[in-house]
Amino acid sequence: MPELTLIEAVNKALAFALAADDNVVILGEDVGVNGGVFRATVGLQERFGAERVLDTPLAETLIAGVAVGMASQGLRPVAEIQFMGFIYSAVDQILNHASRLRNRTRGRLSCPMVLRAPYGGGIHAPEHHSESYEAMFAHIPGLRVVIPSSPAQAYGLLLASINDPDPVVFLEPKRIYRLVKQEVGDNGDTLPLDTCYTLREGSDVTLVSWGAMLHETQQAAEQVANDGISAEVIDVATLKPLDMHTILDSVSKTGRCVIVHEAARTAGFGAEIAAQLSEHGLLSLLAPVKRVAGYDTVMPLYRLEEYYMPGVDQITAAVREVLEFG
Amino acid sequence: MPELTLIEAVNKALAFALAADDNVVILGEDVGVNGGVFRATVGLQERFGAERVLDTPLAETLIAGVAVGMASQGLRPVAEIQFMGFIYSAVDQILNHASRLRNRTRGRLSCPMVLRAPYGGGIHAPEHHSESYEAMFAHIPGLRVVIPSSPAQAYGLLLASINDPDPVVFLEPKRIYRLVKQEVGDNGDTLPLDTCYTLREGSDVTLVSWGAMLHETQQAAEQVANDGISAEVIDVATLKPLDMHTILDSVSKTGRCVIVHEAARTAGFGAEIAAQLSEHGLLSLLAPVKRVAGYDTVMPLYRLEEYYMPGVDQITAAVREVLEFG
Amino acid sequence: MPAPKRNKEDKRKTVASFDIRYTRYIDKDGQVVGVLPDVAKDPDALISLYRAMVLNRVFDQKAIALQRTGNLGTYASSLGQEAVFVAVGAVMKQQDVLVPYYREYGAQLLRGVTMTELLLYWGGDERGMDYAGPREDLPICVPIASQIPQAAGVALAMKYRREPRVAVTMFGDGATSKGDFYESANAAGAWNLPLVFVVNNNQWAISVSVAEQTHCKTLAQKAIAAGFPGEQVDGNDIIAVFDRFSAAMEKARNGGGPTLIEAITYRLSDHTTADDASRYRGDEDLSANWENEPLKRLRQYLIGMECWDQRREEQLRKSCELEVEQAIHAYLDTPPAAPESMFEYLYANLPAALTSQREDLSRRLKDRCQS
Amino acid sequence: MPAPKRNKEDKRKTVASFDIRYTRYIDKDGQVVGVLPDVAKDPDALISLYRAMVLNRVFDQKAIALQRTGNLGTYASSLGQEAVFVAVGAVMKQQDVLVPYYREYGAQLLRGVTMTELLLYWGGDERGMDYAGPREDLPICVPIASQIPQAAGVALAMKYRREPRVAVTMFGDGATSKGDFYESANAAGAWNLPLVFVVNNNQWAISVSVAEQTHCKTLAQKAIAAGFPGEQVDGNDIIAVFDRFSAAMEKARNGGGPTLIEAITYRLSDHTTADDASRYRGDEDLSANWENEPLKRLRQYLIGMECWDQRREEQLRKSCELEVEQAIHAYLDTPPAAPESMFEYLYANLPAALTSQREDLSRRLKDRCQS
Ligand SMILES: Cc1ncc(C[n+]2csc(CCOP(=O)(O)OP(=O)(O)O)c2C)c(N)n1
Ligand SMILES: Cc1ncc(C[n+]2csc(CCOP(=O)(O)OP(=O)(O)O)c2C)c(N)n1
Ligand SMILES: [Mg+2]
Ligand SMILES: [Mg+2]
Repeated sequence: MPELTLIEAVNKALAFALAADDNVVILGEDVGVNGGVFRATVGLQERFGAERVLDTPLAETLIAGVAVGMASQGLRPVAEIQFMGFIYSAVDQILNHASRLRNRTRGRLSCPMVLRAPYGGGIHAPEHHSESYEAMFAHIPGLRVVIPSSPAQAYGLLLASINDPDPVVFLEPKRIYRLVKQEVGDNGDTLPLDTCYTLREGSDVTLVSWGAMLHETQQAAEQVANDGISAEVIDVATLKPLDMHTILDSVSKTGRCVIVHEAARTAGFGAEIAAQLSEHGLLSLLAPVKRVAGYDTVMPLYRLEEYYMPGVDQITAAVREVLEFG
Repeated sequence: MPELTLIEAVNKALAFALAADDNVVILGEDVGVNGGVFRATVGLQERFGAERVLDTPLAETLIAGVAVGMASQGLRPVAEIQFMGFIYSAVDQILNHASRLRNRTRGRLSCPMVLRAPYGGGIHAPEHHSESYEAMFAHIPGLRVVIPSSPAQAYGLLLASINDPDPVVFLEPKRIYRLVKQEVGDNGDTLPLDTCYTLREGSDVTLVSWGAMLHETQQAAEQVANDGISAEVIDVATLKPLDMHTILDSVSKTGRCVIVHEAARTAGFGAEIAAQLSEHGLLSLLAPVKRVAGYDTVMPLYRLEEYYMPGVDQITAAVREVLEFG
Repeated sequence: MPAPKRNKEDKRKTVASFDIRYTRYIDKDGQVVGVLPDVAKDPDALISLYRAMVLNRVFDQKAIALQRTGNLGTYASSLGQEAVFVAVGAVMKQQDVLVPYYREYGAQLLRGVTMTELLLYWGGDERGMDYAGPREDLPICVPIASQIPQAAGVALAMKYRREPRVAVTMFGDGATSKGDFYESANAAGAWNLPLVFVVNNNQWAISVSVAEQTHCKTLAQKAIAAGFPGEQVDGNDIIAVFDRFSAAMEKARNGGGPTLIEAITYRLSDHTTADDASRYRGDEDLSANWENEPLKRLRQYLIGMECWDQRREEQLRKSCELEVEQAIHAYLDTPPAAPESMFEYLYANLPAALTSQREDLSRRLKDRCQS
Repeated sequence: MPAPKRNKEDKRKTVASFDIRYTRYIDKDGQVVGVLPDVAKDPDALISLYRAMVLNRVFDQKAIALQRTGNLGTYASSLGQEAVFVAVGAVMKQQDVLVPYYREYGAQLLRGVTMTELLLYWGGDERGMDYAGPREDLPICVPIASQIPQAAGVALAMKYRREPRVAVTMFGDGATSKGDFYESANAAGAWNLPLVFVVNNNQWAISVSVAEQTHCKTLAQKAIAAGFPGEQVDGNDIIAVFDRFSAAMEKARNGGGPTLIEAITYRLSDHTTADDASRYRGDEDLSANWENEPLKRLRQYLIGMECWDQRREEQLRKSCELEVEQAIHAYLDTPPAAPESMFEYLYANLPAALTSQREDLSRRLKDRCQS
């Protein structure tokens, strides 16, 4: 099996979907000849033609709305927003339309579209290129929100998202686009949405994260292992709808939980997990649920970016704190 | 003192601000001769002229962006979005600009604007007129998010928001626009932002809510009082930045907490409060923190709306549940 | 009429020029003012258009009455704009797709949406968007202009599949101020989409007049910014709308790309039943515009053709009233959907994460029944 | 040149007509092709424009070199578009307000923004937006077209205060596809704002050509949809830009409302240092456009006027290089801001809710120092 980076896995999944189903159409800014600013769509226009891999005018409301319209007629558009910082003009179409079309029409129409966007910080990008707003989408009923954390996840989850009969916001942690390579079989196998993935088993504390921060989270798990602390690591993968069972099961075993995300702390998606732990798992909690998260500040320009990003040190400190609690 | 409804209090506060400061300008759709679709601005254009109470073209990105531009030059725009269902095209301006202008320019420019919008369900309104998306704004660093729950709160909090040197999203619970009248002195007195308000003291359980749901919450407090349960009721009022002290103090006394909101449960703002309670108040918690919230469904059209809205029965049931716990 | 004068002093090179044309065939008294197109010579066709307009108006009146008596939610009337809506509905083929805003009942009814469905929608029931008729049409859309990018997507799907179909989207004068409109128009031009834009310029966006909405002399000229033709028609003259809209549809169907048609009408009603237009507009304006209204105009033309009379008018009214009454009965007799239906259509399959919420609702419903 | 032919067959009434004009005074070889405006006859004025253009270009080259050596983040070059930027900066008065996008260094520098500030910005430091110079100018704006509604707000503030000031906003060809642009243009027309829109049509939005972006023959015609005049200028001819932009500014200052100026340029560089234009555009296109570049054109014209020569050119280059080097030193010597500054400017006063987060950061910083 070839070794792929996460972005290459995205590319392979898109190519597989285009080859497998004529209803799949890719659209977005610079997705054509240029192959996307991160090369997610590189080679696809050449292979599948400009009707199936379509450069759009520079207009995000349009991109999302066109995808809704195409999906309403049974196509399976995969739309790219170039950076999450430019996704906000698409929120109206996603919230008022994509997520509701099936419900509004009692199933007469549906909206099998995917909206892809790279997100997150840590790559010394310009202003407005580093934010994490997954919580905004995770609050919208009728959507799925999916975030891969590795090449294999990216391939399987993206194909599952494209096949899914409902709209999916698929957020790609760009910091790890090229961080690691992994063997990925390009056979069209999908990975289940609606489930969290346990990346590492452990018994003392449950670490819950998604996207790029799983790398720091796994490093932290390694580090504390040296001190004899056994950390279980859960990759949420699909934030909405959330598979809370896997998390609750883990915490009922470990009694302790640290949630790690890059997004600003307040009303970030970590809050939902913490709230559900307190609601459904209070009796098993041996310590407060800690969130290691971005500050409630504007993401700084890159010279100070590292001070914003949650680090391994913070995760290990949080692990120690919950273990020493009470 | 005159008795005012909440919407009349909004109108009085706007009139006071216009009279007190030439820098205050009101803008929005139908805010002029028509006085706003809910009459929030009734009489203001007649009194202050069309330059200070300005009808805009039908364009929400524009409304927000114009407000940012005016605020950058030292004016104090108070912009109205006609219903929250139409606020999403303004998110880009609020998130990428309003909330950041001070930070981006290291204080050279600032953005003292208010974005008002009626929100929430329960009035048999048409589609897209009943949603509650306060959590989306509460996640954005650099913003304030304020929600009044009574005529007096509306008056004092709105004036404080207009006077505030930073951008405020001011969400008005339209279900209670005309529900009750209350004496409100029209003397320009502001109420502090950054603080929660304790509406009722109690010792057995803390009920936390905001906006219209405080009415059901207070009714629930009354009802359980008949059974000898003493509920403290906290009006969050300013969701961001959140005064968690008041809530933690209360829960450290009562040991139990029920959070009530109309917005969809998942990643609603209740999650943040529950998460902080578990993080900072775990030892005082005698029972899981319960959230009584809207379902994670699309807000139904009005014939089924009542089944979506959290009711007094659910709040009292949650109170009983937390009291019977463990 | 010659083109307005150009500035001859200006020596700069002219690199592009544009004209906006206007079409009217029948004036407000039913008199012919141009060389009539074929449809104007076909009494049967005209009578069926007239019937559809009357039905639209009767439906409107009864719907407002229902709202006033508490049997319907907020309702947006078509009053005065029936010619545009009916012409669009009549010209479109079944395989075309309508992407409407919220008042084009005349168009929707001709396409097969039932009055009962429309009443259910405004009566607060999602089943009113599950049209038995045009299964691929988009439902009524409340967030202004947000349907327009979707219409571009629908048209792109048609083009992608090389189908001889056309998407039609309608919206009001106010909607032309939204970026959604413009982004979609620009894309329709860039992609040469089979898409016709119909602006119902009824002069008002709630209380905001079209002069406050834009400094443009015409709304048709907004198409110039998108690189395709725009034109004006008298929206009270159904023959003009029919004719020009037919031409635009044919052009789009044959790969000629988009057209924008600005139909000039007047909103003779309040914005919706939740509005009181007397707060912001004068009686004179309103009564002057009653002179132009489209039903009277076509009726007078038909009378002039000697194919219409008082007796036929009365029969028609009665049959329309009957039809509307039947729909109202069906609407009023429709029991509310099960509350649990709010979970049923949220996703193709309800995710496990939501089953406990659905159960919670069922439990509450049971408790209610018992108490 | 006469206006393009109109369709004479069409008998419909014409209700509105529009022309788009184009201005150029100096052709690519520095030859005069029109009746020159006054500025073209003033060597001192032209030389200072030329100096500003050279400075802009030298700054660009050095910034790119800094980026290539890891001393600057992603950087967006001005190459080939200096005439537009410099003309705008030169014509604007200090009290006017510039609402830029992200490559108009030529304009910003003339207004008083320092090269050190620009480098700090692209070097990842917010202090680069705290201009010592034009305190009321908006900073560089990355989300395309989102600055344009703000420019409308700035202009509205000026109008509200009855000040004789003008707001200027600049953006690229790609930005004209965004709803933000159009909503703002429409409002500027409706409100008759003192606002000048300058489109830098450099033919590309990253890899998307202007022909893929829109079916419009000109971008200037997009103003027609907003109800005010739009025009084209040769953006490589600084005299043309200066002249037409001056006229638009004067008009706006005198209450005449907005104008849109489409300056036709060519992006001779990659989109930014993160881009590789060779992936999507041919060498021929690029080399052909080097023929038109604005510095050479003005230089040849100056030489023709006999007020420029090789010696002066070399002196100028040297002095510009020195100036840029000094700015680079100041930039490289600027120690990073304190990490805690991310809390300092978030609100006027840091809310109590955030003090613990700031303390957390301070604690981490201390731990770092100790470890
Ligand atoms: C995006 C958005 N903003 C505001 C509203 C509130 N609103 C409903 S109808 C309307 C006016 C629409 O006017 P126009 O487009 O001319 O259509 P008309 O109702 O006159 O047919 C407004 C402002 C809305 N529905 N959507
Ligand atoms: C809203 C938004 N969408 C996408 C981007 C990513 N992006 C940055 S520059 C650019 C192209 C801009 O082209 P143009 O407006 O012509 O300006 P130019 O860079 O050519 O001067 C794009 C798509 C962005 N910054 N903002
Ligand atoms: Mg209208
Ligand atoms: Mg460009």
